[in-house]
Amino acid sequence: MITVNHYLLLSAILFAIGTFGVLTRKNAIVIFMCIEVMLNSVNLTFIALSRHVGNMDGQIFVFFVMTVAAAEAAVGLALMIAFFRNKESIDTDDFNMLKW
Amino acid sequence: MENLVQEAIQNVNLQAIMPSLVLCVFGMAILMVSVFSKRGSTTHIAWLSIAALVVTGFVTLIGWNNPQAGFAGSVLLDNFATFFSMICIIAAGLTILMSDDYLRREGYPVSEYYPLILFTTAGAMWMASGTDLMTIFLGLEVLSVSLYVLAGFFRNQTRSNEAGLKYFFLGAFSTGFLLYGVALLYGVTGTTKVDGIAAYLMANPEAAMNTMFIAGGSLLLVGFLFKVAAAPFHMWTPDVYQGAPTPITAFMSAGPKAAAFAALMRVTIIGLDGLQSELTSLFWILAVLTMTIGNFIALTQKDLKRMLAYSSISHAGYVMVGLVAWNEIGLSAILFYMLVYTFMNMGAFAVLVLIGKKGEDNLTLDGVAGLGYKKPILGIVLSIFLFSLMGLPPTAGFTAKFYIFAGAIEAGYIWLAVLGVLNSAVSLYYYLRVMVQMYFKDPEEDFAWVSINGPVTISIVVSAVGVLYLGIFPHTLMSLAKLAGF
Amino acid sequence: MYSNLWLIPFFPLIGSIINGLFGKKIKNEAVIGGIATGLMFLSFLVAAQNFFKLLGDKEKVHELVIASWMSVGNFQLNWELLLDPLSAVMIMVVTGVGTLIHLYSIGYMHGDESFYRFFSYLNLFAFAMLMLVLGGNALVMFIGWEGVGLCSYLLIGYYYEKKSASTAANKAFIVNRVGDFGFLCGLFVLFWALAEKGVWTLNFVEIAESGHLLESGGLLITVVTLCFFLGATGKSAQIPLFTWLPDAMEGPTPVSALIHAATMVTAGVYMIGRMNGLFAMAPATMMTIAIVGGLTAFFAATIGLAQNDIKRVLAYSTVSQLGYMFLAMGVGAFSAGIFHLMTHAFFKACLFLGSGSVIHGLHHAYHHAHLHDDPQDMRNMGGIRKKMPITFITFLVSTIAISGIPFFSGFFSKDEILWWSFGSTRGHCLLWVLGAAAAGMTAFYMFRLVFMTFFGEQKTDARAKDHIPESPFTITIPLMVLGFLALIGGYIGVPKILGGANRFHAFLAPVFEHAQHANEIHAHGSHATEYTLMAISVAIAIIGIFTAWVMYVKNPELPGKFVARFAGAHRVIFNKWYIDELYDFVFVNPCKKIGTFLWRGVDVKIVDGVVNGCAWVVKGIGSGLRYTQSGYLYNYAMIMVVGVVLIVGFFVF
Amino acid sequence: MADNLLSLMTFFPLLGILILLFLPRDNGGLLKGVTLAVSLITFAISLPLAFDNVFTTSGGMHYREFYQWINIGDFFQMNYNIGVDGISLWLVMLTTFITPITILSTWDAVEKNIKGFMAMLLLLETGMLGAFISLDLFLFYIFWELMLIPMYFLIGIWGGKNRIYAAVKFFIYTAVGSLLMLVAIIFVYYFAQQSGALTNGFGIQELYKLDLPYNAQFWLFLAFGFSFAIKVPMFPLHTWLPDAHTEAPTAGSVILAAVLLKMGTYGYVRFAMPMFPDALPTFIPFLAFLSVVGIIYGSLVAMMQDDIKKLVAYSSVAHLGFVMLGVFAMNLQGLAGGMIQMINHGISTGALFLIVGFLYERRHTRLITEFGGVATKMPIFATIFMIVTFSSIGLPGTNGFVGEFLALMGAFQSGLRWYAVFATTGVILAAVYMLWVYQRVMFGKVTNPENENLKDLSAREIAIMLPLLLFIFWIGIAPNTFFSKMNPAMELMLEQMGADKVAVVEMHQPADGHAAGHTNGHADTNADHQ
Amino acid sequence: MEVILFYLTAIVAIMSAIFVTQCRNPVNSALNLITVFLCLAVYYVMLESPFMAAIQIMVYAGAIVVLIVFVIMLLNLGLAVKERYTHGMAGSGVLAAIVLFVANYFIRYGEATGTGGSVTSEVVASYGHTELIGRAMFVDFLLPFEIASILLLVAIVGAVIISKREV
Repeated sequence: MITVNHYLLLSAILFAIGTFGVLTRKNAIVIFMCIEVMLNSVNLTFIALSRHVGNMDGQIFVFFVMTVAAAEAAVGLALMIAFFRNKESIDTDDFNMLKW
Repeated sequence: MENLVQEAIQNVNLQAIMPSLVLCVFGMAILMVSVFSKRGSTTHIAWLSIAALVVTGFVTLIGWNNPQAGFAGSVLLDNFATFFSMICIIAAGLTILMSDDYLRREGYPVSEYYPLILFTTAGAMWMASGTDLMTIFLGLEVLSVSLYVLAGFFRNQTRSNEAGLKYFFLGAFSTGFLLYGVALLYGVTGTTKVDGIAAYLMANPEAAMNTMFIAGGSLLLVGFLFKVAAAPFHMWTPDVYQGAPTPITAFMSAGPKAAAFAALMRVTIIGLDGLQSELTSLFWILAVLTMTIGNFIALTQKDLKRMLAYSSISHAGYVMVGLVAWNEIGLSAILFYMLVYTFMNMGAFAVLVLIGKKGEDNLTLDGVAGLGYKKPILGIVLSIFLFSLMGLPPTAGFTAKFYIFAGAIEAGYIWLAVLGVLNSAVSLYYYLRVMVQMYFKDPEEDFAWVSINGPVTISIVVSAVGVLYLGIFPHTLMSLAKLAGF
Repeated sequence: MYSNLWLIPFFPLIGSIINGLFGKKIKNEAVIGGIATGLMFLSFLVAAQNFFKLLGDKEKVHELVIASWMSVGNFQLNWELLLDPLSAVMIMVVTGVGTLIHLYSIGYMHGDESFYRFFSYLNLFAFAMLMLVLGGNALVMFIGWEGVGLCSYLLIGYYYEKKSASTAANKAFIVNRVGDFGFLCGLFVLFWALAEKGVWTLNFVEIAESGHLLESGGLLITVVTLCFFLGATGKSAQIPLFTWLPDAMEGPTPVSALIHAATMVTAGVYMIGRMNGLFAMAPATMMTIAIVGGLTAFFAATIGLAQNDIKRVLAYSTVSQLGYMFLAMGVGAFSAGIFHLMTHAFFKACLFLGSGSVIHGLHHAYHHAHLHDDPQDMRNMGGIRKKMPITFITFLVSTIAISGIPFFSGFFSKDEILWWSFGSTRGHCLLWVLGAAAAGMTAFYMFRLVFMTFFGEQKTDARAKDHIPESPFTITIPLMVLGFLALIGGYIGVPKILGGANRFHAFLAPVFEHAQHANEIHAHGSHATEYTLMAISVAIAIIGIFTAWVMYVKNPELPGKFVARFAGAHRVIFNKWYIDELYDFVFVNPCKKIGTFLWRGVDVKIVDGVVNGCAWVVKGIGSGLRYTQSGYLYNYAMIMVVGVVLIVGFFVF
Repeated sequence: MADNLLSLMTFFPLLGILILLFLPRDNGGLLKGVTLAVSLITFAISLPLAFDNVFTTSGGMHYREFYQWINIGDFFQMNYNIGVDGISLWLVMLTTFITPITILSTWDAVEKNIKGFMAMLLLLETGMLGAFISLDLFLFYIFWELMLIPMYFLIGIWGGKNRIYAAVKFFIYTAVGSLLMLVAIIFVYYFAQQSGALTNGFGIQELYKLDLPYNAQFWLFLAFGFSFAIKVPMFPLHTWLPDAHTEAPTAGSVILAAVLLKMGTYGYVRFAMPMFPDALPTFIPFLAFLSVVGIIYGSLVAMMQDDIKKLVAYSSVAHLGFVMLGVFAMNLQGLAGGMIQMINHGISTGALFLIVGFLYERRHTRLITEFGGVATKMPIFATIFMIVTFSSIGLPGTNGFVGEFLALMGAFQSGLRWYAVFATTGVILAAVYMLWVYQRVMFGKVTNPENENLKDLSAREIAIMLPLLLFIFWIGIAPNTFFSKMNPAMELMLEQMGADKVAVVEMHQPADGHAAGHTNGHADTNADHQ
Repeated sequence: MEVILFYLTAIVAIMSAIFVTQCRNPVNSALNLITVFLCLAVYYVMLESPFMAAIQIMVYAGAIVVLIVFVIMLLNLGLAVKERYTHGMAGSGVLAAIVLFVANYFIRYGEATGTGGSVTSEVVASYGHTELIGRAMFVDFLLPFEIASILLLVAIVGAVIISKREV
C-alpha cells in the first residue's frame, strides 16, 4: 500500500536533489531547472497531502505554484538573456561584479 | 451552477481589497496610457502614478478602524494591514518621486517602470492583508517578480543585470523553501489559512511536538526571513541593493521589507502563536545575528549603497527585536519602526540619487567628501537621515529604537536590548564616516554632477520632515501604531 | 572697640590693588613707593593703636566678625578677625618691620622697570600676612597662609626672566604646598573630630574652648597636630621641607628680609602658638617638634658654615633660627618661641637689609664698571666697612644679637629657649646640646660673614673697588631703626633671674598659660643651673666668634687648609647634605617618570589601547565577515541552506 | 512669560539658529553679532533665576512646566517636564553665562563656515540647558544626546589636525555609555510600572520614590553610572577627553570643559544617586577610589604633557575627581563642595582653555617648548593667566579653594576619609603641573624669535576674561551667594540619596548638640568602608 | 500493481532529477526535466488528480521547458559551456544529504494529521476532479486567482522590458 508518506519521502528526495543542483551547478539555466525540480517536488507534496487531507486547497495551491513558476520562468529567462547580452555568459561565476 | 456563482459572489468583498484593487486598476490604466505616450517621456506617467498612490492612500485610510474580511478568509483589511499598506504607499510614492529624473539621467526613461512599482505595492498590500497563505504567497510573488524586473531594470548595465539575476535565483530558491513549508503546514493542519492554522494549534497543542508541523513552520519563516533580509538569509541584500537602480534599492529596503514583516508577523503572531517560546528564542538569535552581521560588515564598506544595504540588514535585526518581545509594545513598535525607517532610509537614498552621477560610480565615501560645504542643505538633510539611522534624538530613528527596545525590555529581554544598543554603538561608526567625509574632508574634485532637482527634492523634504516630526512629536503615530498592532 | 581691626589688612590690600592696576600708568617711583609705604604705615598706626588699646584692656581676646564666608549646613564659616596678645605682637612686628622694609625697598628697587609690580606684590604680601596673623578661624588663617605662599612665589620669581628665579619660586610654592597638604589634613581631621563631639567649628577661640573634648595625648589629637606641624615645616622651612628657603634668595633682598626672615617663615611658629592648646595636649607631637626644631637648627647651621653667598648664609641662618623657635614650641616654651620670633625679626631683617645694602652697593659698583661678577659672593667682598659705615654698624649689632652675646636682643630670647629645652617638662638635655651647638656655629658663621664682608682686604675687582657708595637714606633709615631694635628689643623680655620682669611673657600669658597649666608644662630647675647654662652658651658663642676671627681675619689661609683636610665633610656641607639631590632622586624624578609612564604607558597604551583595540577587533571581525559575501551565487545559496538546516534543526531537535 | 521662563530660555537659541539660517553666509561679523546677541538674551532670560530667592527657602523644583508629550496609553508616557532647583540652578546659569563668552572668544578664531559654527554653538546651548532642567528621564536623554551632535561637529569641522579621530572617538565613547543608559531608563520605567508605583511617565521625582529591589538598583546604577562616568570622565574612561580637548577649537574646549563634563557629575547627583540609593553603598567606595585615582593620575599625567591643552585636559580629570569625591561623600559639605567645584571647574578650566586659545591664535602652536618668556611680551595676559592658574590650583580666596576644601572636608567627614587623604595630595600635584607649565610658558627669556612680536590681549579678549575673573573671586570670597540657594535643594537631595544610611556624620545635628549617639554609628560604617 | 508503478516511477523520477542536476549539456538537463515532470504527472493521476496531471504536462512540460530549451538555443549554450566542478561540490553534497535526512526525519516522526476533509475518493469520483478544482478556485480562492492574473501581467511586462534590446 502506498501511503502519503511514500509520496512525502519521494518529494523530499526530489527537493534535496533540486537543492543539490542549485548548490553545485554554475550554469544559470541549469540552476533554474533545479529550482523547477524543487518546485515540482513541492507540488507533489501538495497533491499527495491534498488527497490525504481531503480538501482541494493543496491542489489549488499547486495551480498557483505553476503560475508562479511560469511567471518566474518568463522573468528569469529574460534576465538571463539580458545578462548574456552584456557578458556573453550565464555562468554564475561571472556574476561577480557585486561582492563584499 | 447558479448557486455556484451566488456562492462565489457572496465571498467577494471588494472593500477588503479596495486599496490594491484601486492600485491595480490604476496600474493597468497607466500601462495602457504608456503604450500611447511618446517614447522617452515618462514624467506624466510618474505624476499619474503619484496620483494613483494618493488616491489609493485615501482609499486605504478609509479602511482605518473598519476591518474588512472577504474572499472566504483570504484577506483581512484590518488596521494592521492598513498601516503597512500606508507604509508601502509612502515608500512607493517616495520612490516614484525620486525616479523620474533619475531614470532619465541613467538613460532608461521607460514608462512601464511605474506600473511595475504600483503592482509591487499592490503585492505588498496583499502580503500585509492576506490571511491565507495562498494570498500571502501570491502577493509575495507579485512583489518579488516585479522587483526582479525592477532590480534588473537597467538591462544594458551588467551590474543591474547581476543584481536582478541574483535576486531572482535566490528569491526563487527561497520560494521553494517557503512553499515546502506551506505544504507541510497544510499537511498537518489541513488548511492554508492563518487563523485556521492557529485554530488547529489551539485545538491540538501537541502539534507543537509534531516535527512536520515545526519543520513546515520554520521553512515558512525562511521565506519571509529571506525577504526581510535577516541573517543568514541576507546574502542577496548587499549585492542586489548595490546593483539595483537607486530608487528601487530605496524602495526594496522599505516597502517590500515592511510587507515581509507584516506577513511574518501575521503568520507568526497569529498563526504560530502556540510556538511562541520556540520562535522567540529563534528570533532572539537571528535578531542579534542579523544586526551584528549587518553592522560589522557595514563598517568596512566604501560604497554608500552597499553600506546602506548592510545598514538595512542591521535595521532588520532591530525590528526583529520587536518580534522577539512578542508583546503589544514590541509589535506596534515594529509598525512604527518600519514607517520611520521608510522615511529615513528613503531620504538617505534620495540624497544619493541626487548626488550620483551617471552610472553612480561616485557614490562612495570619497565621493561625498566636502559635500557639506558644496551643498550645505543637502549635507544637513543627509546628516539628519544619518542621525536618524543611528538612532539619535531628536530624530525619529531614536523614538523608533526606543519603542522597539521598550518592547524588548518590557518583555524582559534586557540583554537583547543591551546587545541592540551596543550594536547601535558600532553602527555609529560607519554612519559617522559618511559625515566625516561630508564635513571634515575637503572635496577631492569639484561637484559637477548632473544636478537634478524637481520631484526628488519633494521626496527628500517629505522624508526629512517625517523624520523630524516623528522624532519630536511621535505621539500620534505611536498611538496609531498601537491601534494597528495586534 | 576694636572694630577698626579690619583696616589693618585692608590698607595694604588697597595699596596692592592700586599699584597693581594703575602702577603702570603712574610710573613715578616716588608716588608708587609712597602709596605702598604710606598705606603700610597707616596699617602700622592702626595696629599700634589696637596694640596699646589691648595693653590696657583687661579683656584680652577680641573677635571681629566681618561677614559670613561659607555657610553649608552646620558648617558656618565667617570672615573673622581675632585680636589677642599673640596676634597683637605679630601685627606689630609685621606692620612695623613691613613698613621699614617698604621704605627700604624704595631705595633698593630704584630704577627697576616693574617697580609698581614689586610694591603691589609687597603690599599684597603684607595683606596676606596680616590675614594670617589676624585670622579668627583656621580657614581665614589659611587664606593668609596660602596668600603669603603666593606672594612669596611671586616675589621670588620677581625676576622671572631668570630661570633660577622662576624655578626657585616654583620650588617654594610647591614645597609649601606639601606643607599645606598637612595643614589641610589637620584641619579636616580636627573639624571632623570636633564635629563628632558636636562642635562644628574652625574658630580658634572655640577650638581652644573645646579642645578638651578630645582625648589628651590620644591618637586623634596627635594626628591633628602632626598634620599641622607638617604644614608648619613647609612654611617655616624645617626639616624635611627646608630646601626651598635658601633657593628663595633669588628674590630681591627686601623680600628675603621681609618674607624669608621676618614674617612669613615664622608663620609656622605662630600657628603652633595659635593652637598651643591642641599641641600641648599631644606630647608626642611636641616631642617631634622639639626634635625636628633642634635638628633643623643644627643642620642648617652646619650648612651655613660653608656657604659663600652672603644671602645664602643668612638663609641657612634663618632656617637654623626657625629651628630654635620650633625647639621652643616643642618644649612648651611658647612665649619664648614667640619672643625669639620677634627679636629674630628685628635682627634678621636688619641683617638681610644690610646684606642688601652691600649687594646694592656692589651691584652699583659693578654696573659702573661694566662687570658681571656676582655681587652676592662673599669672596669678592672684604673691607667694605669703610665704604658703608652705617651698614656696617647696624650689621655688626645684629650679628652680635644673633650670636647671643649678652644684653643684645638675641641673647634673651635664645637663652630662654635653651633654658626651657633643658629644664622643661617636655625638654631634654640632648635638645639643649643641639641648641647650644647650633648657637656656637651660628656665632661662627655669622662672624665669618662679617669678617669676610666688612673686614680685611677689599677683594672686589679693582675697576669697581672705588665705586661702592653708602646706600641712600631710604635704605639706611630702616637699617638704623632695625639695628636699634636688635639692640634693645630683648629688654621687654628680660628673664626674672637677670632681674627683669619678663613683661613679654606676662603679656602673652593669657594665650599660653592655660594650656601650659593644663598640661603641666613648665621649666624647672635651680637658678644655679640656669646661670650655668647661660654661661656655657655665652662661652660657646664667644668661642665661635673667636674661631671665626682666627680663621678669617688672623689667618685667612686657614680655611683653605681646613677645607683641604676635611674635603669630604666640607663637600657634604657645602652641598647642603645633598638634600636637594636626594629629593630629586626620591620624589621629583620618580614623579616625572611615573607621570611619563602613566601617560605613555597606561593612558596611551593600555587604556586607549583597549579602547582602540575594541574598535580594531570589531573592524577586524567586520572585514572577516565581509568575505562571506563572496559574490558567488552558489555560496549565497549554500549559506541559505545552512541557515535552513540550522533553523529546522533548532526546532526539530 | 515667567510661566515659561525655562522653556523660553532653553529654546531661544534654537530661534537664534533660525535667524542665522536667513543671514548671508559670508558676513561673518553679522553672524557672530547675532549669535552673541542671542546668547546674551538667553543669559538675560535666565538671570531672574539667579536672583530668585525662592531657592533659598525651598529645595524643591521651581519654575515647573509640565505638558503631556507622548502618551501611548499603557505603553509609555513621556512628558515635557522641566524645572530647576538649587542644584541645577547654577549649572544653568553657568551655561548661559559661558556661552556668550565662548562666542566672543571665537571672534577672530573661526573663519571657516562661521554660520555653521554659530549654529552649532547655539544648538549645543539648547542641549545643555535642556539636560539640566529636564525632570523627565526621557526628555533628559534626548537633550543629553542632542549635545553630542553639535559637539561632534565642533570638534570635527573646526578642530585641529587629528580632529577626525578625536571627534569620532568622542562621539562613540560617549554614545556607548548613553545607549546603555537608555536601556536602563527603559528598564527602570517598566520596573516602576510593573510595581505599580509609576503614575507620571519618566518623571524623576516619581522615580525617586520607587523602592526598587537591591539587585535591580545595582544593575541600574551600573548602567547610569557607567554612562555618567564616561562623561565626567572618570578614570579609566577618560581617554576621549584629552583627544577631544586637544583637537577641539577653543570655543569647543571651553564649552566641553565648562559645561559638558558637568553633565556627568550632574547626572550622578540628579539621577544615578537619588534614584538608586540602596546600591550606593556598594558603589561608593569603588567610585571614590576611581575618583582618587583620577585625581592623582590626572595630575601626574598632566605634569608630563608637552601640549598645553592636553595638560589642561588632564587637569580636568583631576578636578572632576574632586567633584566626584565630594559628591560621594554624601554629606552636605561634600555635596556643596562638589557642586560648587563643578561651577569652579567650568569657570577656571574654561578660562584656561580660553587662555590657551589666545596663545594658539597668536602662534598656532600649543607646544610648551615653543614658548617661554611670554610674560615679558604680554603682561596683562600673564596676570590673567596667573590668576586663573591659581584659581585652578585652588588658592584660598579664589573659587577653586572653596570647592576643593568643602569637597575634601565632606569626604573627610564621611567614610571616605582615607580616600580623601590621598585626594588631598592632588592639591600638591596641581601646584606642580600648573606652576611648571606657567613657568615654562611665561617665565624666562624669550628664546623663540617667533615670540618676539606677540601682542598683548586685545580689549575684546580682556572683556572675555573679566567676567570669569570676577567669578573666580566672587566664589572664592563670597560663595554664600551660591550656597544659600543650593543648600535647601542639597538637603532634600541627600535625604533622597539616603545619606543617613551612608554618611558618617548626621548632618542636621544642631551645632550645640551632643553627639554621643552618632559616634557609634559612625564607627560601624567607618569600618565597613575602610 | 500500484506499488510497483510507484516505485518504478520514483526511480525514473529520481534518476531524471539527478540527471537534471548532473548533465553537462543543458539541453539534456531540460530533457530530463521533462521526464521528471512526466513522472510527477503519473503520480498526480495515481493521486486521483487527473486535471492537475494535465496541467502539469501542459504548463510545465509544454510551456516552461519549451521556454527553457528555447532560451538555451537562443543563447547557443548547447555544448559551449564547460562545467567546472569546484569546492562547492563536496560541501553541497553533504548539505543536500542533511536536507534529505531532515526531511526523512520529520516525515518519520511527524504526521500529516490534518485529515478528515470532505473530499474523499468517492466525492472526486462523483463530482469529477475538474469541477472540484473549479469550485474551489472560484469560490474559495477567487482572490488568489485574480492575483495570479496580475502576477502574469507583471511577468509579461517585465519580461518584455527586460529582454527588449533597445530602450
